[in-house]
Amino acid sequence: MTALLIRDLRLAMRAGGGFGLALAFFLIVVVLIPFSVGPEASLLSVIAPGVLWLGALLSCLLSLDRLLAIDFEDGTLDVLATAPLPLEAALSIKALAHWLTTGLPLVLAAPVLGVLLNLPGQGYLWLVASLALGTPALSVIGTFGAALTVGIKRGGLLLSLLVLPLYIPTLIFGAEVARRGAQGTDATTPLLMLAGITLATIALLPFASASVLRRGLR
Amino acid sequence: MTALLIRDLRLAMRAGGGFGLALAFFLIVVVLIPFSVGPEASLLSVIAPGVLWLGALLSCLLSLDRLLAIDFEDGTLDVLATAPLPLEAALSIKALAHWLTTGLPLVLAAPVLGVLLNLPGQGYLWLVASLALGTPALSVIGTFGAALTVGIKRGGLLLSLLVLPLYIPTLIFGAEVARRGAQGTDATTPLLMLAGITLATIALLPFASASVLRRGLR
Amino acid sequence: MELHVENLSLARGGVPVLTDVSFVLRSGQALILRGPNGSGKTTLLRTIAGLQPALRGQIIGAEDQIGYAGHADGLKAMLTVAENLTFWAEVFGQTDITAALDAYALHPLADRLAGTLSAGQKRRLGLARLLVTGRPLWVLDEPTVSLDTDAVGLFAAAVERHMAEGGAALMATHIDLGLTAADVLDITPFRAVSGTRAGASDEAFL
Amino acid sequence: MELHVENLSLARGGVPVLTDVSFVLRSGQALILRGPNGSGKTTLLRTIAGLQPALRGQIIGAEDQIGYAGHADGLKAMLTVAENLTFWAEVFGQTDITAALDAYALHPLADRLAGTLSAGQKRRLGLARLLVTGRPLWVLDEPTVSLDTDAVGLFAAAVERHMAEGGAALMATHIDLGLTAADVLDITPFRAVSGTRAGASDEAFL
Amino acid sequence: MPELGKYAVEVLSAYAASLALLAVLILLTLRRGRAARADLRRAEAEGNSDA
Amino acid sequence: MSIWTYANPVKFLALSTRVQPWLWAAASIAIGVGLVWGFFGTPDDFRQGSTVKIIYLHVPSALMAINAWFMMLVTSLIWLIRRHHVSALAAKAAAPVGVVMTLIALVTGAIWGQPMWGTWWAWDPRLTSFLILFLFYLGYIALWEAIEDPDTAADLTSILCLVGSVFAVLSRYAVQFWNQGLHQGTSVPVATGGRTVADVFWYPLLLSMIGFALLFVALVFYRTGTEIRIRRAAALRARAGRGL
Ligand code: HEM
Ligand SMILES: Nc1ncnc2c1ncn2[C@@H]1O[C@H](COP(=O)(O)OP(=O)(O)OP(=O)(O)O)[C@@H](O)[C@H]1O
Ligand SMILES: Nc1ncnc2c1ncn2[C@@H]1O[C@H](COP(=O)(O)OP(=O)(O)OP(=O)(O)O)[C@@H](O)[C@H]1O
Ligand SMILES: [Mg+2]
Ligand SMILES: [Mg+2]
Repeated sequence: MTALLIRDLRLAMRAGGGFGLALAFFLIVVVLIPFSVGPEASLLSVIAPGVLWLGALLSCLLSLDRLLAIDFEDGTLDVLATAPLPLEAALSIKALAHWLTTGLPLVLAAPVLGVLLNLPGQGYLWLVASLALGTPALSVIGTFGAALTVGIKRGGLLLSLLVLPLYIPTLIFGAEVARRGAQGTDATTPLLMLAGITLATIALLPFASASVLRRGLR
Repeated sequence: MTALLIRDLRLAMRAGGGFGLALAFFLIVVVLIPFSVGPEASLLSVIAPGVLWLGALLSCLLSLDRLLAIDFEDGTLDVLATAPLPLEAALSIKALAHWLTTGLPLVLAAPVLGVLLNLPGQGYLWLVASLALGTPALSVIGTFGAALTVGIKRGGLLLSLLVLPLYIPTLIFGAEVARRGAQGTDATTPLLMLAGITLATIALLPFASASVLRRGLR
Repeated sequence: MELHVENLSLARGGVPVLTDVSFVLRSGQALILRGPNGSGKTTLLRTIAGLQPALRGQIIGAEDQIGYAGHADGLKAMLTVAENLTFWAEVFGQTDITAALDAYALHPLADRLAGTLSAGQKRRLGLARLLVTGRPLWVLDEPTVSLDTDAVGLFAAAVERHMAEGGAALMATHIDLGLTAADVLDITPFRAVSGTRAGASDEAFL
Repeated sequence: MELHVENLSLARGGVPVLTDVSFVLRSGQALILRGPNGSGKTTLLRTIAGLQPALRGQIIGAEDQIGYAGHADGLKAMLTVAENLTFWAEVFGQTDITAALDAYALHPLADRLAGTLSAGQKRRLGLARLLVTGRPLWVLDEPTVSLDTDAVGLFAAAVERHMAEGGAALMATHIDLGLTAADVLDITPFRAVSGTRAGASDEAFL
Repeated sequence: MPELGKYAVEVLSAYAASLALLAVLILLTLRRGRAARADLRRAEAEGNSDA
Repeated sequence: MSIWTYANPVKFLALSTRVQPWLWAAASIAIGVGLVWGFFGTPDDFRQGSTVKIIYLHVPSALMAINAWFMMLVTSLIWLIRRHHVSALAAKAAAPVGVVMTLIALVTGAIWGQPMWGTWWAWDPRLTSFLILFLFYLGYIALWEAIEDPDTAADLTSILCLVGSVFAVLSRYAVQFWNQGLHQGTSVPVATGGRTVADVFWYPLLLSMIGFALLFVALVFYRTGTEIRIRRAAALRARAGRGL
């Protein structure tokens, strides 16, 4: 169990700095926003919470691509499937490793990037809370998508297509929390919904992922 | 020459419908925008031109990933490098194939997605013009980035990181054209700049890509 | 440890490949599968390893007994040789990798990244992985591809030691493995004859 | 057609691998490189094919003469066998693929997707690719991996026909290729001795 | 033709678009179906000639 | 005789060839009469003018778009539990029909929105849910296309359909929470009766809905037959020349 986690983390660090890259992508999306919608501070501060959430989601998404693909290509998944570790556990661990290398850095970086987009002062706490609660769901759902597309060459874009609609509820509640937080209105209901989604996906989705992966390996 | 183009197009069609997927991603990014910034029509119509450009750029970016990576992994690039076709030409063709399978569909789909974001009526023509002029530059620059990261496992995110700064000028002028068009102000200057960037990259960048790729294959 | 394969029929991509394969493999035995290209050796090995379903027939005694090494090696280019082995050892609940390093003379390479190994060195590492699984039944698909004569010798020695310790091995190969005592099973007679309704997975549609 | 390799020194990943390799290869000749795993055969072949630079020394007569087949085959899983061959034929300015299909008995597989072939069938297709390049000098890295005896025979016949037509072939291998008339070059004597300043690419820093 | 008033364009284009979409769906369905039938017939013929 | 008899492809083909002429005929008549009646035979609405006529396309297609997904969910479950090939193929066959229905609902709705709400599109929950449904359809079809082995494809798409359905329902609630909308509530009397459309509009609408449903069934029968034939041809070829 921990062996797999440690290996995944180590690979993320070595393979071209996987740790920093989701973060860098997040940074760049946020930086590109003013270039595309124009530099007005008032406009930016209105869209800031939403854009930060969307940026986090997209960077998560981009890094899903190779979550299982490399392990599939080099035969690691075949061996894992014959190992004593249940596949459900292996996939949960991989999702956890994905979260630690992408979700967590995003959560930590979001307040800094909030400054770039003039996020209102009261919004920071809510933004961080919503990201911290929501990104684990993104990793788990993403693992399901990765398991679906394992073995499909050029699966990257297909993966995005499959995963994005599944991300919608998380995004809606997460962005809603951040937005309400920034406006100073009450955000507990969406926060609870978000927590519910995250818990439910963590508890249930690995089973779907494992069953999908077993069939995909054939 | 045409053999390579035809093969790439054929592969794009077969490999899980590569044609439609960049498009689907574009659609999804655009759809996610309201979920993240909220459903107000007036706000959406202000950010519409910028967001459409950003969405097109990101879908281009996502599909770059495997522009050269698969050919590298299965040894095709090694053989191509020893073939009579100059590598510059081969890379230009690959960029063209990439544009035909991603850029062009994006240009055609953009007006439809404009409707979803309440793009003002006068903006459609300019949006399409700016995308038609700008996306070829995105493909060519992307090919350069793909050549830089060839052979790097998990290069996907690194590729995005390298390419995004290079995309900034194209994005700035492209989004400016679309924004001015939507507001009804004069957009010829940025349009000319955009055309200049595209022509220059098409003319010059393949040489850089080829020389980078030759070293990357070592 | 005994592996019983009974009347196994296999398909690949909906095409019947082998019919009614039966054999028994016991502790201390090595069985070499032979057959021309495309005859279904890989398919058979993957099925026994539990990676794909059989059309018909039974495999008894394979559960949690198998160390599988296919055409791909399951190595990470960005981890060192020792790290790769340690990882697999831990996944299979083992701790010690020195025996594996010894068996394939990998000590000098232990701190090299696996991605910088030559084809044969990689293969040696892939085979060393079997020693850290602690599994009694090795299922190997063309294990000696790319190996030089010395390395083939190391492999043969490792297999013989494994058999002496009560293990068993099932291998597909086209070339000589240097094993002295091994049974050979030619799978050509089991090839699904075209025209029989031998068992396409799409039988429902025939 | 003549290939002259003179005093070639090579490094891989900054580590010197071979020093002062020299040989001449002429039309109608086949040269087999031998050497233990990790001795630098792949590195030498890639350098001659122009895929990586030499540290020192010269390669004369290789330009635009080489058909290269490395460890990977350059095949697309999503194209059929015939489409794969046609593509490479067109890239190398040829038109006809039937000779290549004939040489490796690929006709029955012509309409199969390359991704659904077995390991040996794939390799046959990879070798058939050489016939549509029209190049006189074949540079082959372990060409007969995964091939069964019949297929090795097809390969040997193809090489001999190629030599009879004035071509030449340079191959690295650990096993018998079934070629009757081939010279062997053992590269072990050329291995860079560690501790010599034989030619690290970072010489400037020494 | 009923009097559609100022919304004639909308109503007509809605009907046109919908019927066109349905027509495309049905045509593609029929085309694929015909191709499949023909191919199956061919496959069956091949089988008989072999056996 | 149980319904599972028809899980046999041959039996299914026999049944579907027998009933199809009737289905097609009934569907054409119902749609034809419904649309002609609606288009020529009903008055304009006092508020919406002649745009009410769009309802005869919009509502039936919206209805079928949802029902098609529901049918796919059921057949996917049947495949996963009982592994009847016909069931998986029926799901595959229904998806493109579902997309087109969704597209028709979206297009007619958009065209309707311009005069009524002054905009082609608004992020109303009902419309948004439909867009999401459209995305699910696209993903489902793309996954079928991307996987070569037909049984694996059936397995994976079935599971996607299950998981997707859960998330689609979740999205529906999320979207409702996110934005309260402009769109009218439902008027199709499911259990209780009570409808909001006047009788003049209701009967042609009902006819058109029945027509769309029949058309859907006819198309799914036909397309499932096509898929069966493709598989049968592949199986025959596989059995005959294995090509080695
Ligand atoms: C693109 C946008 C639209 C979509 C996706 C959409 C979707 C739907 C759906 C799913 C239904 C089925 C309701 C049900 O049976 O429960 C429906 C019904 C209906 N829609 Fe839309 N709609 C759209 C735009 C519009 C517009 C612009 C109007 C007119 C102003 C409209 C008027 C109606 C009416 C009158 C019904 C019947 C409601 C009823 O049963 O009473 N829709 N629509
Ligand atoms: N996805 C697929 N679809 C159809 N046929 C396939 C597929 N994969 C493999 N086959 C066929 O199944 C047969 C068995 O393949 P398998 O890989 O088991 O052969 P093998 O005995 O391992 O051959 P080799 O010695 O070449 O490795 C081959 O004829 C192959 O062409
Ligand atoms: N990127 C690298 N960094 C450092 N050393 C490397 C790198 N790649 C290869 N080497 C080393 O260079 C040497 C030559 O490798 P090469 O692949 O040429 O050997 P080979 O003769 O083809 O061996 P094999 O028979 O196993 O294929 C090996 O010792 C290998 O470990
Ligand atoms: Mg094999
Ligand atoms: Mg080598």
